[in-house]
Amino acid sequence: MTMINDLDRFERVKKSGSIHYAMEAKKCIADIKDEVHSQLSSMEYFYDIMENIIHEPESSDTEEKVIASMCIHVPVELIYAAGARPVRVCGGAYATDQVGADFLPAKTCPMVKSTAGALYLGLLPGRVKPKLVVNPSSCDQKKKLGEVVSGFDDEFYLLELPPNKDTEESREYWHRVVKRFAKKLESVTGKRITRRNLKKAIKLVSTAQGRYRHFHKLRSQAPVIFGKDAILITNAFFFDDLARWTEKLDELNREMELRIEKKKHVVHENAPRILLTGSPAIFPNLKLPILIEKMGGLVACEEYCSSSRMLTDSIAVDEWFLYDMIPAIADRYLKPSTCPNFSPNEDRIRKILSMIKEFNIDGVVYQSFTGCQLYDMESITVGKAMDEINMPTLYLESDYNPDDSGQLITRVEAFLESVKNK
Amino acid sequence: MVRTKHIFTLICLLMVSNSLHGQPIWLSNRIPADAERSIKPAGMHHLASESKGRGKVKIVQWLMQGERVEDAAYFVQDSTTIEALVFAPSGKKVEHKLDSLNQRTILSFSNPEEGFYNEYVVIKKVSGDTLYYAIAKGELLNHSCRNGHAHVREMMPYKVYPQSIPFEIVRKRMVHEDFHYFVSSGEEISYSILLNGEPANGILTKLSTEKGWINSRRTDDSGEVSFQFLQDYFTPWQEINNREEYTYVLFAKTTIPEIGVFEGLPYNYIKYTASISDAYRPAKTFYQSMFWSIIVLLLTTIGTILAVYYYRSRRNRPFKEIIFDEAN
Amino acid sequence: MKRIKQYIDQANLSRFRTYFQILAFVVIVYGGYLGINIGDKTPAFACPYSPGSSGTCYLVAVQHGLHLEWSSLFGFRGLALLTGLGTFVLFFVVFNKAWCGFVCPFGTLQDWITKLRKFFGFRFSRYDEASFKKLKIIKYVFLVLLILIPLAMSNSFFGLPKVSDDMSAPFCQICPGRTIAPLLVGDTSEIFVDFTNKTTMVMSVLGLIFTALFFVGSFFKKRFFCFFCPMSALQYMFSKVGVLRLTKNGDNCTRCGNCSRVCDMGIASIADDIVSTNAVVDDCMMCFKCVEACPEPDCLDVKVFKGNIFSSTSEGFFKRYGESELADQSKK
Amino acid sequence: MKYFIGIDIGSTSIKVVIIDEDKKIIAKGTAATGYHFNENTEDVLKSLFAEQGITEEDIGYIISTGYGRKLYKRSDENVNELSANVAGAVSMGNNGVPIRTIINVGGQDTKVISVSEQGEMQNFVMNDKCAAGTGKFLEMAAHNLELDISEFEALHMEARYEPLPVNSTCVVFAESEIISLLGAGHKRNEIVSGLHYSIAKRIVRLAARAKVQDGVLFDGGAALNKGMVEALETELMRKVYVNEMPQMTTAYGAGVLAIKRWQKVQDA
Repeated sequence: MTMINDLDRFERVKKSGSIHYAMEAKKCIADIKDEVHSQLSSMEYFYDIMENIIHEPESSDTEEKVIASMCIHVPVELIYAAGARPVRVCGGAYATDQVGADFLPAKTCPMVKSTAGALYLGLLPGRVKPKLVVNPSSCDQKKKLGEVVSGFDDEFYLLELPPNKDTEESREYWHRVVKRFAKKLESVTGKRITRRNLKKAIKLVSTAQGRYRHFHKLRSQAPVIFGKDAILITNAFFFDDLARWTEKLDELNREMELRIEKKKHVVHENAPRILLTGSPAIFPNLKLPILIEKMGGLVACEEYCSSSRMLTDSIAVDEWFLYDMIPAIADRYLKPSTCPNFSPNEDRIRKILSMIKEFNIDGVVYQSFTGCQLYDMESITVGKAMDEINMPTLYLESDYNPDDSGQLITRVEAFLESVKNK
Repeated sequence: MVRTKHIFTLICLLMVSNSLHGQPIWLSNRIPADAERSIKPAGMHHLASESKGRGKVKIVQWLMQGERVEDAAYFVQDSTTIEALVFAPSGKKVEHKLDSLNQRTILSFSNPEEGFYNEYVVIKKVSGDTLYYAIAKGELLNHSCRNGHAHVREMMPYKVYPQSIPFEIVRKRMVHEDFHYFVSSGEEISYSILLNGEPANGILTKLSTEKGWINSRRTDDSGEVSFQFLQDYFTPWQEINNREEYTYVLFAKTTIPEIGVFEGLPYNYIKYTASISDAYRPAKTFYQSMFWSIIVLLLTTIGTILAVYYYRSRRNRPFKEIIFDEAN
Repeated sequence: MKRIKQYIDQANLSRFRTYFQILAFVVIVYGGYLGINIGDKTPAFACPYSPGSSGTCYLVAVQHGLHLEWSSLFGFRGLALLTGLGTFVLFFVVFNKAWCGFVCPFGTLQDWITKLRKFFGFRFSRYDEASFKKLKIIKYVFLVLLILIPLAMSNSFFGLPKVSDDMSAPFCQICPGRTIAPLLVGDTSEIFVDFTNKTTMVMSVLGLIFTALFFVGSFFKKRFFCFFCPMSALQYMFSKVGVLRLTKNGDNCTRCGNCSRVCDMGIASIADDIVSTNAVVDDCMMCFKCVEACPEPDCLDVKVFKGNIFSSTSEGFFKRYGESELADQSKK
Repeated sequence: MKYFIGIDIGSTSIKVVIIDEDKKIIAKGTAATGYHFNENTEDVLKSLFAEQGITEEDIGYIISTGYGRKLYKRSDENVNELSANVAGAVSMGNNGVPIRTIINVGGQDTKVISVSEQGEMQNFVMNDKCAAGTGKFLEMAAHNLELDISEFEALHMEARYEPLPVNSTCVVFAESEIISLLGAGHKRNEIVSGLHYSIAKRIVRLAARAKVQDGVLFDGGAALNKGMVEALETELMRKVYVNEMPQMTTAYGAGVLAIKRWQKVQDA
């Protein structure tokens, strides 16, 4: 059943939606490359794949199976092992946000609306047609989204995340969920997960993580890249071919190493180093990091599930057999995760504190989308933790519409000033 | 049963009276029941010793007489002269004492060194035209693991003193023997008889054990004789104590024509009677069975494998529910 | 210096440990034939029942040493016991519990049995948390019995009759070491059921059961016997003052659980405990697989006095667990 | 004699302050923001110039602040209203008590700023995207009660001890609630004091997120209304100061900053 009454309205909305989406993407890349720009040559690759994010790639082999995932808790290793390609379809565009708003309650989180709109219009990165949309039950609105949009032609699969990740029961429960998911993947893709291809998949993802961790270390050594570029890179990880992404990141690492030696920094020393955390910045909604860096701050690092949270914890497998690899994969997505849907979530606070120490952060900007209760609630505990180390924290609430930068500018400018004279 | 025992002792007394000097003498490590409390078996080889405070431990050995070990009589001190000789493992003579402890002749000396102490008691008596030359010998091993086991290999071989003891029995060492070795029944023990340091063939030897088992054999032409320690008794299962030690003695006697004078009396022949006493234990392996151990091993292995298989197959069964006790 | 440290941090410690274990196995089990003698206070299972052994496991000295009346125990004879303990502690303190992880021949044997299982592709078992806590106590029960029985053999406790001498070296009689060590040098003399009397019968059957359990157990659970070994309980009393230390820096830990997954002993506290710095618990055998598997830089460190000789690094981690063939091409 | 102009282009009204070199207020004026706020600002400036007889050359430096600060062409520099507010409040001073917290209830937003001893902005909290607890709320209430905001003060004093609980989560719903209260026969003064207390509660809850320390200054348009001040004091349980022209503080701050920038330009 289509939500919107007649079919041609759907076609019209789809066409205008994709145009708006493409324009938004172009505008975001243009904003990133405006006068405050890191001029890293190896970033060009990331700029153009992100710019035509929803264009049909020329060499798309048709029979390739794609599994759409809506959160970091989807084990991508299993998807690669089952011979499919994972694409993360969290929405970041205002265009699809408006489409999603048609059939979702007003107070829904903009990312959920945007994802729903993208799924409805089929505007997924690379215009892929997913065989299965895997939806972990992390935030509540995303969990219920599965039912609301189940009317579309994509098949939805719920991955039940335990609410508490410390107890052994929840770990065992999650292991069973992941094993059932592996079986589901095998039936969807028709290819059996064997020891060899799972090991190859783990190593593939782990190599990418290795490169990113090196990138993360370089960023902590010297301000040689802007935060907005770093977030762009991890957003590219959503849908790009992993081997190519790893190679390109490797080139970027080498270029950054050169810059560190030549001390070619993108900002002067006393630019305030900001930690971004809270609701994730998903391309093309990078307005906050862009704004902060236009105002003279530097996003030194970000604790987002669209960036470091996705790529930092890697798998160590003791015995390369399925009976040890699958629990290892399951553990990797549960135990170290700092997603606020788990309670208690001291890990996130410890992660933020260790990032503050590693990147010697001057100020923390905590962004939560309007309607996102998880990050709103967590802002209390994080706020308390920040007070203890009297770290200036700016709490912002914004959503995807690009024209609320008036309030943002005031708040960010005042915050940067208060950080400077601390 | 009781009556025959009496007759038996009568005969024994008769024998004792006329050929006192014919009875062989030997040194015993068994502590008589009425010995004072301070004499106790000490050390790894349970040598009867009297401890007078720290460090001053003195070995005490009793001189016995008679061929039947189980009811041999204690040697009663009489006019005949008795000499004793004790050599330390290093070959040095050790100061010793021969005296009597409530009418029994005892030989005592202290044994600080590690290794075999050779103790000899010699009785010489001329009667008729023969010199009766009785030699009782004992090799007492003194060892404590605390002194380590580095020196064991070179202290192992036996030592002989032909210049002072003309006729001697020596227990040949087993190949893998070390200081932890106990003669145990079922083993083939071989001895060699030395006359003036040379192995003597054709000597009649007699082995007599505490359990009454007596066997005699002649030495072969290389002067060696070996006995299979027969498990000559089978104690009922409840009484088995594989730590119990029983004494056994090996006697040898020979007569050689030699003319000489001893204590003013001339003699034409010398009749040597030599003895060596030691302890043996029931063999450890008597009551050990590898057959049963294989059964136990197999049972446990198969049992555990089945248990693991069953435990692992429960994974296929659905999730184990939490059970609540209905008793109110 | 820095490059050496970097090389060590990224080295494949498990391979080094396997070779070291082989070397230690030969030295301890066959050292006796080569004239090596490492004394009778060894903190590892150098089992004296096997003629080839180059030393004696300290538990033997403990059980024989304690076979004393109270008078001499607290007299001069007891002094020998203390000096023995002193030598053991001095030996032990140097490598701390790495004696179990690197040197003990029976630990090595169990690791080889694990490799055999991996060859056949059988799944390993792990204790869940509840049974882990319960079974953990068994090694302390063994240690207490191992100390009390010899004492009870030479003194009567509360007027009870003395324990019979057949129970001498009680733990040795039931220890799988007694039966396996001579087997390793081809001497099957220790494999028997001793019918001499009830005590020896029970003890020898128990010994055989433990031997069978040792083999079957370590086939299904990694380092099965080390979890019940009284030597590790005895060592743990002195592990706090060990020279070799394994420290954890809780701030860098993201609780990803890698360390407790690769831990052969199945210790969970290494991953969940982010407060205490000394990461060595009583079951730990300091094989340092956890340090290899930790992706966080400087989170787990192996320290000697103050300097750390081997610490977890992300480069090392990715070299061991991460790199795939793909990475080698891009490295050209 | 050089003059310095601070212009605060707020969401509802424009405030202009002219001060001389030693920060003495020469002239001040307000006007509605409206759509042509550029022209409105020019008119106010012209009227003040004419009144004081100031010519173009006498003007040293102009700083604009507030929402429209970037859009006003003639200003030499623009500063965000938080730092302007702090500068104004600190230099105005309030009879010797050091200011450690500023609560500014403007037209469209409510700001709570905590100030360090050295008089610099330490931390601040702003209400999120909702007009509840701002000047707009009072404006709308006045419209419904057919009253003028200036009368609120007297009405509040009449019923200062029995405020009606008015829920102020949302400006629009509050309107229907006021009408229903009027229908139920409640008197206007109870409703007005109820409004004041509900806004005060909201502001105190917001302020709790930034450390509130003694030395609280209440400024912005709503501070003119004494009833509002009293309500805030009782809810906050702290002494609340109001300087003589609370609405002009931010504009005055902009002027003070203009002097500082001008001096820096002169020295360079």
